[in-house]
Amino acid sequence: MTERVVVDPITRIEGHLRIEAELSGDTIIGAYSSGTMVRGIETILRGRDPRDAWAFTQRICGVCTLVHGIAAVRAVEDALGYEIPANAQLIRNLMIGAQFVHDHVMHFYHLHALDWVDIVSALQADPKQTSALAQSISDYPKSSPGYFADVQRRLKGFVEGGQLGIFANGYWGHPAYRLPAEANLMAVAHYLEALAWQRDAARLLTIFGGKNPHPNFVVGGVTSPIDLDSDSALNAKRLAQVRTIIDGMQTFVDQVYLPDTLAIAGFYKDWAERGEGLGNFLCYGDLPAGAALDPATFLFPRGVILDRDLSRLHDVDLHADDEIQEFIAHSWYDYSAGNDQGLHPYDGETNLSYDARGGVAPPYRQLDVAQGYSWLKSPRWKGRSVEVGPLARVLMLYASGHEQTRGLVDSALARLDLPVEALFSTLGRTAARTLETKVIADALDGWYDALIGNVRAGELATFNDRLWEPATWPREARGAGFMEAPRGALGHWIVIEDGRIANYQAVVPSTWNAGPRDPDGVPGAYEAALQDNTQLVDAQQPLEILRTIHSFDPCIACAVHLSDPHTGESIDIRVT
Amino acid sequence: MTGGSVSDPATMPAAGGPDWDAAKAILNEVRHALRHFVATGESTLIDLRAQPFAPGDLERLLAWLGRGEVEARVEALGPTRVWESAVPGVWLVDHRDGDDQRLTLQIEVAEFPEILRSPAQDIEQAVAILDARLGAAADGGP
Amino acid sequence: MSEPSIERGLQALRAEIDAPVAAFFSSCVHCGLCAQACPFYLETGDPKYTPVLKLEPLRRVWEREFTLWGRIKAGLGLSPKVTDALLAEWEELLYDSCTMCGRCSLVCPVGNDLQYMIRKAREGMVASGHAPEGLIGAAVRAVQTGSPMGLQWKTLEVQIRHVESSTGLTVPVDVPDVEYLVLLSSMEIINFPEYLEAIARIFDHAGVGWTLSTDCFEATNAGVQIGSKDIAATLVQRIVDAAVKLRVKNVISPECGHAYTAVRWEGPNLIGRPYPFHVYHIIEVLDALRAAGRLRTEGKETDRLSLHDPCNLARKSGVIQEQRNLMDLVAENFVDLEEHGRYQWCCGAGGGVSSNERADALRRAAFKRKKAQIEAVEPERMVTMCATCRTQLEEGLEEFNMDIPVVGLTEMLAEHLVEK
Amino acid sequence: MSDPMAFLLWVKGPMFNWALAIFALGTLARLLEIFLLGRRPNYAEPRGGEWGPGLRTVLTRSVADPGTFQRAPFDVLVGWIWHVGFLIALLLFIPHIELIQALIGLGWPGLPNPVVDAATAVTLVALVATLIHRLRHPVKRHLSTAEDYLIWTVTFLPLITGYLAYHRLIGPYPLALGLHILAAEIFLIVLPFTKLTHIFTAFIARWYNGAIFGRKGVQS
Amino acid sequence: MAASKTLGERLRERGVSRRGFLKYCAATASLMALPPSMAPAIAAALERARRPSVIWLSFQECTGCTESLTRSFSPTIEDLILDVVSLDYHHTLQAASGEAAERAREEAMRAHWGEYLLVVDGSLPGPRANPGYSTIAGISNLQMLEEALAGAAAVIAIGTCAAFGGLPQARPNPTGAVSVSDIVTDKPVINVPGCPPVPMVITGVLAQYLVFGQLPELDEYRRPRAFYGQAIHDRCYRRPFYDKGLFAETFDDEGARAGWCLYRLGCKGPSTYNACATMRWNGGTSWPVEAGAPCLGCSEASFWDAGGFYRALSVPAEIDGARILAAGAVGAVVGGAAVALTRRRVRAGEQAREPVTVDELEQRQ
Repeated sequence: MTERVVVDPITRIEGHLRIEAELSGDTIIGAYSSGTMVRGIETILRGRDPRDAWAFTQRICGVCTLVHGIAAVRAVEDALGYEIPANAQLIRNLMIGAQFVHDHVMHFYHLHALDWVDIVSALQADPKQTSALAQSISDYPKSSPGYFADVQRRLKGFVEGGQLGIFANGYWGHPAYRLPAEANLMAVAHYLEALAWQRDAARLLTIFGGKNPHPNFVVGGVTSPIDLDSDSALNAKRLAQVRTIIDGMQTFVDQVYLPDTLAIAGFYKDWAERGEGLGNFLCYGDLPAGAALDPATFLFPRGVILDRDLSRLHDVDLHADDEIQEFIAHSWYDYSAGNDQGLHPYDGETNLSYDARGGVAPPYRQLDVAQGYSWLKSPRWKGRSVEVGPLARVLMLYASGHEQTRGLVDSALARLDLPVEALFSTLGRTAARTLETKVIADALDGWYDALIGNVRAGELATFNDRLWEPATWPREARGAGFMEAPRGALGHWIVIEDGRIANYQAVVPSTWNAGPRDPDGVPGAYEAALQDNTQLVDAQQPLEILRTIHSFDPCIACAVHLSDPHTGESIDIRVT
Repeated sequence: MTGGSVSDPATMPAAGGPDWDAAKAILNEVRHALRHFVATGESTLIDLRAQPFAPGDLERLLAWLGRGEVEARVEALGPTRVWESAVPGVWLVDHRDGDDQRLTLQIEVAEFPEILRSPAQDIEQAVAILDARLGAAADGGP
Repeated sequence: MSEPSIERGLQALRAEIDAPVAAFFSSCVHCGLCAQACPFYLETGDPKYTPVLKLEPLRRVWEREFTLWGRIKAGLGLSPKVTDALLAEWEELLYDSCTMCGRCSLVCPVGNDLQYMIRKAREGMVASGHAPEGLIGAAVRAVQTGSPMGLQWKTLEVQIRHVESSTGLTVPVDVPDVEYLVLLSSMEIINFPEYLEAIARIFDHAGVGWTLSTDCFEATNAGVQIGSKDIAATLVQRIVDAAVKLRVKNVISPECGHAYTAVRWEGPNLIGRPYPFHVYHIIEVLDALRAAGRLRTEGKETDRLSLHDPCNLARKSGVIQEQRNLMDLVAENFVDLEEHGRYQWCCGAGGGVSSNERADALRRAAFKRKKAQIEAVEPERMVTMCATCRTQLEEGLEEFNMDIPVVGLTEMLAEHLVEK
Repeated sequence: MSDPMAFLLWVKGPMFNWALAIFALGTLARLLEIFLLGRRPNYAEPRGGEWGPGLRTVLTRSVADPGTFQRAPFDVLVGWIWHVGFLIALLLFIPHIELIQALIGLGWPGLPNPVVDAATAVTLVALVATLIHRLRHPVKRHLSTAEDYLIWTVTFLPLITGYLAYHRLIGPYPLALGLHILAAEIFLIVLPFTKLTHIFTAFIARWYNGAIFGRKGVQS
Repeated sequence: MAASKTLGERLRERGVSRRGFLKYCAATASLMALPPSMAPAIAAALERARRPSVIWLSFQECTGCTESLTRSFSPTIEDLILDVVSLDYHHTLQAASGEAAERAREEAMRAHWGEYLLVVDGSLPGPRANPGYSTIAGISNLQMLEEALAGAAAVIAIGTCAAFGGLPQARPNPTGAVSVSDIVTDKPVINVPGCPPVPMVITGVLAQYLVFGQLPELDEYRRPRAFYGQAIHDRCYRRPFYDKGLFAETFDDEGARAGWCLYRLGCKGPSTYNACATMRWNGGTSWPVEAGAPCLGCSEASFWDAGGFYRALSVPAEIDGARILAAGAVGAVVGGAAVALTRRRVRAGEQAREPVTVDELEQRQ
C-alpha cells in the first residue's frame, strides 16, 4: 500500500513546480516532477527578428535573468558566424560571473536556507554566543553581540506582532531542523544581510546592461560602449564602480557565504548520503578566456560524466542529431512523427496537447502519472538521463584537474570529514554551488583586469556591426547558443530563414533536471534524487522533499516549452 | 545667476551643451525659490532624485553650487549629511540609509534645514530626560 | 452626314485626349495662377475667364471616361456629364475670351499646357455646333474661295501690277524650282499692300529666287482658329499642293502669326506626313539673309521704337531674337517692352477673336493689357510682324487716342536697303 | 480600438500596409492611365529637342517668372514656403528618414529637430494662409471644389498631428503618434484618387510642357 | 491581535527617533514621486498606518517582478516585509510549501476578508483557454484569482504580463493569456507595468497604499500617474541630442560613445510611459538608455508586438513587402486594363469622329 504525497506549490523556487511522491512507509519509492505552467515562448518567437530573440527568451526567467539573453545572442551569433570583440566577451563574462554569485547567494539564503534554518528557534538564541560563533568561522565585521541582538529584537517584534507574513506556516520546530539556536540566529541575520548585499551585487548588471532584472544585450557585442572621456559610456568612474562591486561580492562570498555553508553543513552530514539520483552529469562549458567562444579556453570545461566515473569525460556535440534529444512520453505535447521518439532541438516541436495527453482537468488532486504529467519535456544525451548544474560543473572541474576547485573540494571535505563520494548527494549539490561561487567570484578579477588592460592599450571596441543588418545574412542559417547557467547547461537552438526565426528551441537546465520520465521510464534528475534514500519524518510536513528539490535550485518557468499555433490547442484571445 | 558668492567662474563647468540643461533648470528653480524665500520667508524643498540627470550632471551641479561654511551630520536611520552651498540659504540635504545608500538628495532653500531642528515633542520631554540623567548621575555618584 | 451634335462633339473630344492632356488634368491643383497670365481675366476681373476653367468640358470627358476613378464616380453620379447646354455656355469661354496666346501654358506651376488643350477643346465645340458665327463664316469662305475674306487672285493681281509699276521689279508668279514660295494673308493684301512691295524689293536686293502661286496665295488657316482639323487640313493641303507643284525648296509664311503656326507646326500633322519642303516665317528668312550679309542697309530710324512680339511667332514658335537682330539693323532707338519675347502679352485679337464680331468688347478689354505695356515704355512708334496684331494695335491705340503709329518690320527694313 | 497602444500598432501595422498598398496600386494605375494614352506622331520639322527642354522645364517651372511673381507674390511665396516646409518635414526629419530607409533601403542625413520643427510651424501657418486665401481670392474661390478643401485637409492633418505629437500637446503619445500616422496614411490613400497626384504628375506635365515647347524651339 | 500596531509605533519600538521618522517620511515622499513638501502629510498618515495583509499570486510569470521587488533600495525588501506590509502569500519568498503554503493563503484571506491587498504578477489563461495551461496546487489560475478577488480590497497587477497580458499574450498568444484587468470587473485595479517594473515603483505603489490607504491617481491604463505620467523620452537626459538631431547609428560608434540619442537604434522612449529616466534602476545606478540600450517600451501594452526592438519608432511594425508589391502589381493590371479600355475608347472616338465639313457649318450659318 503506497501513499501519495503531493507538494504543490513548491515554493522558494522560480516558477510552478509540483512534486508527487509515492511513499512506502516513510520512504519515497517513486517521485514525479511536474511543471504546471506553460506560456509558449518558442511559438511566440517564430517569425520574429532573431536579433530580438534575447529579449523574449530572457523573460523565460527573471531569476537567472541574463542566461537566456546570453544564450539567445550566442545562438544568433553561432548561426551567422558573428564574431564579437574581446571586450564584449569579457563584459559578458563579468555579467555571467556576477549573475552566478548573485543568484547562488540568493538561492542559498532566501530560497534554500529555510529548509535548514528554523527562524523561530532564532528567538531563543543568545546574541553573545551567536557573536562568538560568527567570529569563530569568519572575519566578517558585522558580528558583534549588539548586531545580533538588534536582529533578534526586530525578529521578535515581528513574530510577536502576530503577522508572520512570508514566514507563516513554515515547518518550524520540525525535528529535521538540527541547528542550534545561535546558528539559526546567525543565519537569520545573514538572510537579511544577503537581501541588502544582493541589491549591490545586482548593480554590476545594471552598469553593463542598464537594469536588473532583465539587463539588455545585443547580438554582436554589448550595448555599452567604452570611452574614458565620455560621461555616457563605460568610463573610469564606471569601471571603478565595477571593481567596488566585485570586491563586495568577493568579501561576502569569502566571509559569509562560504563559512555559513560549511558551518551549516556540519550539522546535516547525513544529507551527504541521500538525494544523489542519476550519477550522470552534463556540462556545455562556458566562460572563455578570449574573444572567441572556444571550449579549449573555458573556465568551466565541456563534457559528460557517466555513472560517477570521473576518470572518463565524454565530449558533447550540440549540433549532432543523435546526441541531444527531447522526449515527450510523459509531457503534455504532441510530436507530429509520434510521441515516443526524440527530436533534436533544430527539429524540435512544441505542440500543446493537455487534454489528449493525459492532463487532468483542474481542480485536481492527483496527476495521471501513467500518461503525460508535466509541461516539461525529457531531454536526453545519447539517450541518457543526466543531471546538470553546480554539482556537474564542480565534478567536471575536479575531474579535469582544476587546481583551485580541487583545493576547495578537498579542504571542505576534510573539514566536514566526508569522503569524496559525499559530493553525489543533496548536501554535495548545495556545497558544490557554494564552492563554484568562490571559483567564479575569484575569476571576476581576471576578466576585470583583462578588460582594464585592453582599455589601457586603447582597445575599446565593444560591438561589431559587420553582420548587424539582416540584409547581410545568408537566406538560411542555424546555430546553437549555449552557456552554463547557474542551474546548469543551457542551450538555445535557432533556425533562421529569410532574416526571420523559423524555429526556436530552448533546452534548459531545469528541463534536464526536472523533466518527467522518458519513454523507457527512466526518471529525470529530481525524480531520481527523491527516490534515492529519502525518508519523511512527517508526511504532513515533507521538509525532506523540499531539501532535495531546492538543492537543484529549480527554475521551472525556464523549463517549460511552448506551443505551436498549428495545433487545435492554440487559442488566440485578445481583449482590448 | 544665483548671486555673487559662487565658486570661481573659471572652475565652473561650461554652461550650455546638452549635459548641462537639466542642471540649468534646477538652478533656475533654486533662484525662484530664493526670491520667494526673501519675499515671504517660506522655504522650498527640491528633490534632486526625480531629475533626469545625465551621468555627471549631478556632480557638476554640486560643484557649481559649491560649499559654504556650515556642515552637519545627523544620525537618524543611517547618516544624513547637510551642508550649505556657496549660495547662502541654499542647503544640500543628503539622506542615506544604514548601508550608506542614498535615499534622497534634496536642495532646501531656507534659513536652516528642517532636519536639524529639534522636534518639538522631544523638547517637551527634555526636562524629564535631563532630570532622569541627573538622577542617574546622582545615584551612580561621579 | 449628320448634324453637328453633342455626341459628335464628345467623340471629337475623346479623340483629342492623349497622355499630356491626362497628365495636365491630373496635375491641376486649382491654384489660379493661369488667371494671372490671361489678359481676359486680368482686364475684366471676372474669375470665369480663368484659363483652366475654360477647359471644363474637356476635363469632364477625361475624368468620366479616361480614369478608372472617374468612371466609378460617374457610375455613382458624382461626376457631372458634359451636356449640350454646358458646351453652349462654354462657347464664349473657349472662343471669345481666349486667343490661344499660350501665356498661361508658360506660367502654370505644374506645367499644364493649357493652350494645347484649348485647341483640342475647340474640336469638340465645332463638332457639336458651338462655334461662333464669325469664325464659321471665315472658315466657309476660306474653303470655298481660298481666302477667309473672300479675296480673289484678281484682286492680288492688281496689287502685283501696282508693285511692279512702283518698283520697276517683276513679281514672279508660278515660277517653278525657285527657292521660295511666298504666301500672303488676305488681311495684308487688303490692309497692308506695302508688304508685298517690301518683299519684292528685299528679295531683289538680296538676289533671292522666289515666286507666288496662283493656285494658293493664302497662308492663313481659319480651320485652325475655329478648331476643325478637317477644314484646317483642307487648307494646308492647298499650300502643300502648290509648293509641290512648283517644286520650291521653302515656303514663306507672311507677317501673320497663326498662319505660321498652322503651316509650320500643325500642317504636317493635319495631312499626316512630313513636308517635302521647309516652312519659314518671313522674319526668319530676313534674319537669315542678314546673317549671310545679303542685306545691306543704310541709315537708321531715330525715333523711339518698340516691338510687339506676335504670340504665334514668339511664344509659340520661338522666333524672338530674329526680329531684334533686324531692328538693330535699322533702328537706333529701339526699346523692348518690359515683358517681351516668350513672356509678351497678347494683343487680344488672335486665335480667331478678331474674326468673331461678338467678341469685340472682350477683344478691346484684353487690349488694355497691351496698351498698359506700351504706355510704360512710351514709344513713338510700334513695330510688329503680324497683320492681325498690327490691325488690333492700330485700332486699339486709336480708340485710346494714343498717337503711336504701327509699322511692319519687313516694310521698315525695305526702306533702309542700300539702293543699287 | 479604445486602447491607444492598440490603435498605434494597428496604424503602424496592418493599416500601414493597406495604405501603402492602396497608394501603390492607385498611383501605378493612375500613371499607367496617363502614360499608356500616348501621343500621336508629330511630323512637323522640329526646331529643338524634347528630352532636354522637357527635363529643363521640370526644374525651371518651380521658379515663377518675374511677372507672375509681381502679380501674385502671395501665391508664389506662400506656395513655395509650404511646399518646401512640407518636404523638409517629410524628408529631413530623422524619424521619417528611418521610415523611408526601412521601406526602400535608402537614407540620407536629416536636419536637427528644431529646424524641422520651425519649418513645420511655418508650413502650418502658410497652409492656413493658403486656405484663407483660397476662401477669399475671387479666382480661387470660383475654381475651388469640395475636393480642393479635402486635399487641403488631408495635407494639413499630417502636419498638425505631427506637430502636436512632437510637442506632445495631445496625449497619450501613442494616440498622438497613431493619429499622425493615420493622417499620413489617409494622405497616401487619398493621393492617387485626387489632384494630390500632382505630386507625381506635375513632373510629367512639366516634362510634356517643356517638350511641346522645346520642339518648337521655345524654352518654357 | 498585536498586528494592529501602527507603523509609527513599530518604528518607535525599534528605537527610531522622531528625526529619523521625519527623514523616513522625506524618503517616502521621494519614493512615491511626491513633492518633498508632502513629507508632513505622509508623517501624519504613517503614524496611523497599519501593516496591510498582502496576498501575492504568481501566474504565467518569470519571477522577474519579484526579483525586481528585492532590488528596491527604499523601502528595502526587508523593511517592506518586516515593517510595511504583511506578505502572507508569495511563492518565491515564503517559507511554507505545498499544503502549508495554501493554508497560509486561505488563513490570510479569512482573517483579512475585504481588506487584503491582492497582488498579481503574470498573466493567466483566460476563461476560454485550457485551464491546464497553468495550475497551482491543482487549481487553475483563473479559479484561484477569482477566489482571492472576492475578499480583496484592491488588486495591484505587477508587471506588464499581469497588467496588459505581456509576453504570454504576444502573438499568437498560444495559451489564451489575459491580463488581470480582463478578469477583474468589480474591484479597483492598479496596473504597475514594466518588464519588470522599476523596483522602487513597485514598493512606491505599495507604500502609497499603506500611507494613504487608497489608490493613487491613475491614468487611462490604470497606472499611477506619479510614476507613469511622463514618457521616457520627455525625461531622458539624451533628449537634447534628439532635438539637435544627433543620433547613435550603431552600439559602438562615435555617437554611442558620446551618449547621443538612441532613436535610430529603435528606442521606444517617446511612446513609453515609465519612471526609468528619473528613478533609474538599482538604486540609481543606471538605466537602459544610460547603458546604451534603446528602450524596449516594456511598460506599454503589446510592446512585444510593436515591431522590432531595433526599428525606429516611426518604422511600421511589419512592412508587408509582398502585400505592397502585390498591390502595386494589381495596380499595374488595373491600370493596364483601364488603359486598354481607354485606348480602345480613344481609337473608337477617332473612328467615330465624323469630319466637320464646311457644308455643315454653312448650314448652321
